Amino acid sequence: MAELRYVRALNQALSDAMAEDPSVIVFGEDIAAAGGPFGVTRGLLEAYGEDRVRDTPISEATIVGAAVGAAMTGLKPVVEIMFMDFVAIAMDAIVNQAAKARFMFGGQGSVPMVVRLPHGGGVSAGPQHSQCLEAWFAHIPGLKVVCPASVADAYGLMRAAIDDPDPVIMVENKALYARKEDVPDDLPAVEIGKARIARPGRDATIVTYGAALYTALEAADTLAGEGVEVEVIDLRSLQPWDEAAVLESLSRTHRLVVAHEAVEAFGIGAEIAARMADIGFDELDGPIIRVGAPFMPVPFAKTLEQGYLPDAGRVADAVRKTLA
Amino acid sequence: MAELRYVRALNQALSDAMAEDPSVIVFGEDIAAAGGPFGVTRGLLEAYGEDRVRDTPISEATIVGAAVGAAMTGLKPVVEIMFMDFVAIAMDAIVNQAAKARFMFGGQGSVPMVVRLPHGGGVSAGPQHSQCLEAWFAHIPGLKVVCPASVADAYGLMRAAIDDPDPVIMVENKALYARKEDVPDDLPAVEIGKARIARPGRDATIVTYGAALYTALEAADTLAGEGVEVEVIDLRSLQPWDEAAVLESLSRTHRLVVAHEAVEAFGIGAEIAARMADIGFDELDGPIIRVGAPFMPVPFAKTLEQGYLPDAGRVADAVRKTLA
Amino acid sequence: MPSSSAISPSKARPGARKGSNTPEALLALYRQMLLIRRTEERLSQLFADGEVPGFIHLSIGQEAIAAGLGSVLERKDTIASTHRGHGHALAKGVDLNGFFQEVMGRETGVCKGRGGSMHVADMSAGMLGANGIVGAGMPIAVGSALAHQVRKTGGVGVVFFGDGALAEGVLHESLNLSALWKLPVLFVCENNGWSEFSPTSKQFVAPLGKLADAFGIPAETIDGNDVEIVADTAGRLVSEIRKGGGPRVLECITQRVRGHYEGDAQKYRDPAELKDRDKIDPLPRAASRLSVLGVSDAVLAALETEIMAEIDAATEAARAAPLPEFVAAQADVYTPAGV
Amino acid sequence: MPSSSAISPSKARPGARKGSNTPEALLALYRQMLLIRRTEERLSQLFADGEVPGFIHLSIGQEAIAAGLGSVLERKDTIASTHRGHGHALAKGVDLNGFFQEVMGRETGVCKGRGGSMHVADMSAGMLGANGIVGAGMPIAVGSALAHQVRKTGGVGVVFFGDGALAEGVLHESLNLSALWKLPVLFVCENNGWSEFSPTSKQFVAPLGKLADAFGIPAETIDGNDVEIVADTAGRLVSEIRKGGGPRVLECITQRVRGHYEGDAQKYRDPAELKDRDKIDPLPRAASRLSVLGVSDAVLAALETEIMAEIDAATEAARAAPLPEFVAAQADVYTPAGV
Ligand SMILES: Cc1ncc(C[n+]2csc(CCOP(=O)(O)OP(=O)(O)O)c2C)c(N)n1
Ligand SMILES: Cc1ncc(C[n+]2csc(CCOP(=O)(O)OP(=O)(O)O)c2C)c(N)n1
Ligand SMILES: [Mg+2]
Ligand SMILES: [Mg+2]
Repeated sequence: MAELRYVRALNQALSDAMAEDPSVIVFGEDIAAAGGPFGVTRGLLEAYGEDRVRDTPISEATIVGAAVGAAMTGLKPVVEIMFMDFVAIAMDAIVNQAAKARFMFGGQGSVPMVVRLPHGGGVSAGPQHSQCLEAWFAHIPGLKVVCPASVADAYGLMRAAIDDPDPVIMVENKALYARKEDVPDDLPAVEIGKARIARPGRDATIVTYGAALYTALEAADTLAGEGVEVEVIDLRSLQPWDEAAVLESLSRTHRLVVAHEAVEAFGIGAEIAARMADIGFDELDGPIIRVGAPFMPVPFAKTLEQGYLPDAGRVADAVRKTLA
Repeated sequence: MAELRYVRALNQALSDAMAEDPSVIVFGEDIAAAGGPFGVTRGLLEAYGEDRVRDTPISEATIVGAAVGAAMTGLKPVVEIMFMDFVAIAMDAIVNQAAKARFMFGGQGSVPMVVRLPHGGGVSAGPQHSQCLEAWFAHIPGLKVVCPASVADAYGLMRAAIDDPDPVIMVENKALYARKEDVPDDLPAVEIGKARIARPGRDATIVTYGAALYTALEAADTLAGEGVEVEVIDLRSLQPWDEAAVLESLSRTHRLVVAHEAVEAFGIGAEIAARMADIGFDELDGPIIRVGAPFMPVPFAKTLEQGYLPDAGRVADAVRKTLA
Repeated sequence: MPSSSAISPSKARPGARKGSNTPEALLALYRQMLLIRRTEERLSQLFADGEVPGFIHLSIGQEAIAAGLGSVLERKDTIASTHRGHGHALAKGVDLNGFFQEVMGRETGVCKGRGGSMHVADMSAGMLGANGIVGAGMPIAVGSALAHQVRKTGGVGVVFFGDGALAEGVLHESLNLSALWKLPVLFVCENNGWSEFSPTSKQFVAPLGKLADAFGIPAETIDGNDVEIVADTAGRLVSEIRKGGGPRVLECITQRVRGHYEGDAQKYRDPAELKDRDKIDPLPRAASRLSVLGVSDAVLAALETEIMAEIDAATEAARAAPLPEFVAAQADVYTPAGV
Repeated sequence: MPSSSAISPSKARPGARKGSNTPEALLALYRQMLLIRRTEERLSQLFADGEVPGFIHLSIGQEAIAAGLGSVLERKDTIASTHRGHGHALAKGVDLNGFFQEVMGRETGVCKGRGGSMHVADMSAGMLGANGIVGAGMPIAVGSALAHQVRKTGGVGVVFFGDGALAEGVLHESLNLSALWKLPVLFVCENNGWSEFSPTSKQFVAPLGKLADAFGIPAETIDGNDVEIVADTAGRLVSEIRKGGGPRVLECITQRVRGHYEGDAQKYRDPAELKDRDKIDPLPRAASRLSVLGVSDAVLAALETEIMAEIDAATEAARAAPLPEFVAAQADVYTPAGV
């Protein structure tokens, strides 16, 4: 057992994967010499050399496109797009190339690459440095999308993402980088597609992921004080997501709330809710309520961003509402 | 009354808007001299001259980015991205610039531009020329998204999109271009955000848009033969979408199916279903069932694409299932 | 565009006109071109008859580039191609039967009918795919060159792209990244003067050679209709790259004989543009060189017969091949566990 | 990067060193630079004190470029800026109070606190926005130039971008489109040698002048620390553009004095790099030129006092200004009906 930060867990996972497999390479803007804007890649250059750890020019489309080509031909690239917002420049390589290559070439080969996308707000970074766009990727067949909330999962999902033969979008919430947790010394890989019950409960289910997990847990604490025992499910993987785990919980609690930091409309929560309104319909004893960001760009001013970010109060209200 | 093709209706709308307002300009790849790959812009160059109707290089990021700059400074650009799939290259200009400019500049100005995106399959165009990615845009605050299914709406929504002060994504299903309908000589603009009851019914509601409308109507015909009267709602606008109209229909029929050509998972239908599982929960007498494309890239071979595209049989089955 | 006017196809680099090829080597190049030509002529027919779904872009008139490049590449070398990629695929060694079956949408096609003409790929042959997205092959080839470099395979990455693709920003980024990292990559521009329905001169203003020069990348512009010039120049550039010389650019001036896609009525095009087609067509040019080198007409006629037999057989095999089944195709989206 | 070594900032274009400016004109330029400098120094302090949220990028050391450009642009001209855009905004005429209130996140800010430092914009001043996306301003400026051309405003679009942005593909596309359409647009590269934590020489290999030349766009590389050179050259280029000469490129060699953002410890940087800072700093340089031109120290001292008073007032006004309210902000996403 040792205390570990989320950012260090990611770093350790990268390092362990690079040590085990010489085909793993890492590149992106300022990730080598400077160790990355958030320090996720610190020390890798020194440990694994400039052939495998490379600073790139500011050329997102070509960074990701080159990762696709490299992944098709024997390497396992892990590339960083500094803020998820910038991935808008690199969507072709991810969506039209990486996601489709295996299928459109008839299953001939795989494209084992990881695109790391730091998302999320809370630091007044403004409308172009705070977005949560994971729903875009979850909609694209051929991609996998993961979003670790805990330190252990940061390690475990990074390892799984790198090991995965198919392209994986690794979403990291910037607000979690500094998070510390006690974790076992030997962290395992975490199976992509498996959710985790972060807090068991019987009265309602909150499905969440990423930094919103902690908002949900806070809401669950509040509600416990009111005698409402909420089960909190951390999805961890968004594509594929653990439909069975959510359905199982719902069939015990009969109430569902979905919470995330991303914009609510057409967000990840829409699919969870829609699916449960189909296969879980008979289990539902109340409306499915989603809590996500309102339909506006992420604002800069602190007062605005506070109003913008979903908080525990809103999550608790949603639970109360579906229980009403 | 005259018979008009969908493609001609779009063309007429562009032409009428250009005639009325000298600030409307049109540019894109092969849209001027050649009249566009699908003929939507035919004759505009001759009518309005090369200053206002321009062929561009193959530079999608800059085509859309330039439209943003032009829209900020007095023009109303209508740009075409030849196939919606290619918009992956131009996402920054749409999402980080056009969508956010009004908000992040404190409501100082508007960005009156239209991005035309032909989507949809059915012609063996394969995985990179058939996608329906409208859910990406519906998730982005600051954008509006429309998708006309009827010839009258092709005209009316194009006019509304051009008139709109904010950026509008105009989604056109390629399979509908050749569609003919009898329409009044004087077509009106269609308010963005208003759905249309394409077929009234009392037993179940199918919410749909774009080419899937005709699949839904076919399913409704089949079901009518079984004594089931289905109401079919053509959303027309996807962002904003007509929540009130859907809720109103649901509160009469108590059963809901959502059908579209786009991939089902994390598609437009997820939001409709999720929303109704919240605000329409008390009205629901059966599960909400979605019909969309399966989770795979659009395949090339005819046998595969036939299996891929949602058809009337699947839509009818969904209705039967929620009524069961 | 400027770079195409800088060189007139039929009299380009006259000194280089006499290729360094033996009759056997030239005959092999000719054979490759003829195979591509007859294959695409057959596809044109099959398309018109409704036997090829989707839309197809033919490289008729441009075969010297694919054949020339193919002749100097090794199997481990990797290529990224375009929407007009039939020639590249065949010249890189994609099996003719698998190719026909793919383009005709059969389960036995090289991509099991999932991709079709615009997505022909064969990883085992180093053919990383035709591509429906203009310019998208550039970073993919650059990435494969990175893999060659890191894995020390001695291989080279090659990207084919059209003159229309010059306007895409990934060109700029890919030139820069490959120069910066001295990647073993060859940029091959097939400059046929057209970008769909528009002359590229109305779309892009920078000569590729000058652009490459700005990045410090050696570039050559050659007559892309002379298969010997293509093979010789490509051979030289590829060997420079293989020796660690970093990226190279090769611009091949050629012409698009057919429409942008099959079925394109080409109303935008002056038919006179192609009136001297015979003079610039790479096949008759290579044939007459062969006869200078002493290869008899009978040999060429025999070759023709042989190739037509192959194509007939491939056509028949494709017709007889099974259509793909939807349920099985769904399993190809992700790699199955344990693979 | 090559283009920065091609010219040594302190001795660039010595002939042009004696600007064509009157003492009054140079004093105005100096004033503008001083306003930017003192404003950013204040912001640095406010940021350290937690009064400025988010992250801010200062242009200290680069003021000559903003001031020089600002002096030759008219109000109708349009600029697109970068993450390091405070100077551009002020030099283009954004009100100092509205500016401070924006950066400090107030409802009365020029963008009502919705955007902050990275998104300062003022449509009425032709300032189309700082931008958080490297390179994104290029097509926006190109589009505004298109509007100038179509609407025959006689205006010019200007884009500021850093040397790091040279690697983005939109540069290539924007150069091409503006050359093709002869758009009235000026590309201003502020080459400070750094791209975040990396020297741009390790990221981009092509000299901008050579790139521009490939597109047939006249380009100049100048000492960006000499405000007279900047103003004179920019004035000449802008008037050529205004007369219909098409696009121009202006590369200004300068240096980034502060870290990439405030709070950046700059472990990656050799402090010696800035040891000659005084010699290249545009402010002392302009000041000594002013004294040669006969402007007394007293005048400069008075200017300093005046500017500090403005900045103090703006700071206090911003502190006193109301914070934005969430509910009202939601109404700014879309244009209200009837507007
Ligand atoms: C990103 C993208 N934009 C546009 C298109 C549509 N398109 C297909 S081919 C083509 C022209 C390409 O011209 P060129 O690169 O010269 O190749 P050629 O067809 O002449 O072989 C265009 C615009 C596309 N497939 N991808
Ligand atoms: C598309 C995009 N990629 C990366 C970044 C992160 N980033 C912000 S500034 C910067 C460096 C820019 O360098 P340069 O253009 O030279 O401007 P400078 O900071 O020197 O003024 C980077 C990489 C970004 N904001 N946008
Ligand atoms: Mg071409
Ligand atoms: Mg810089």
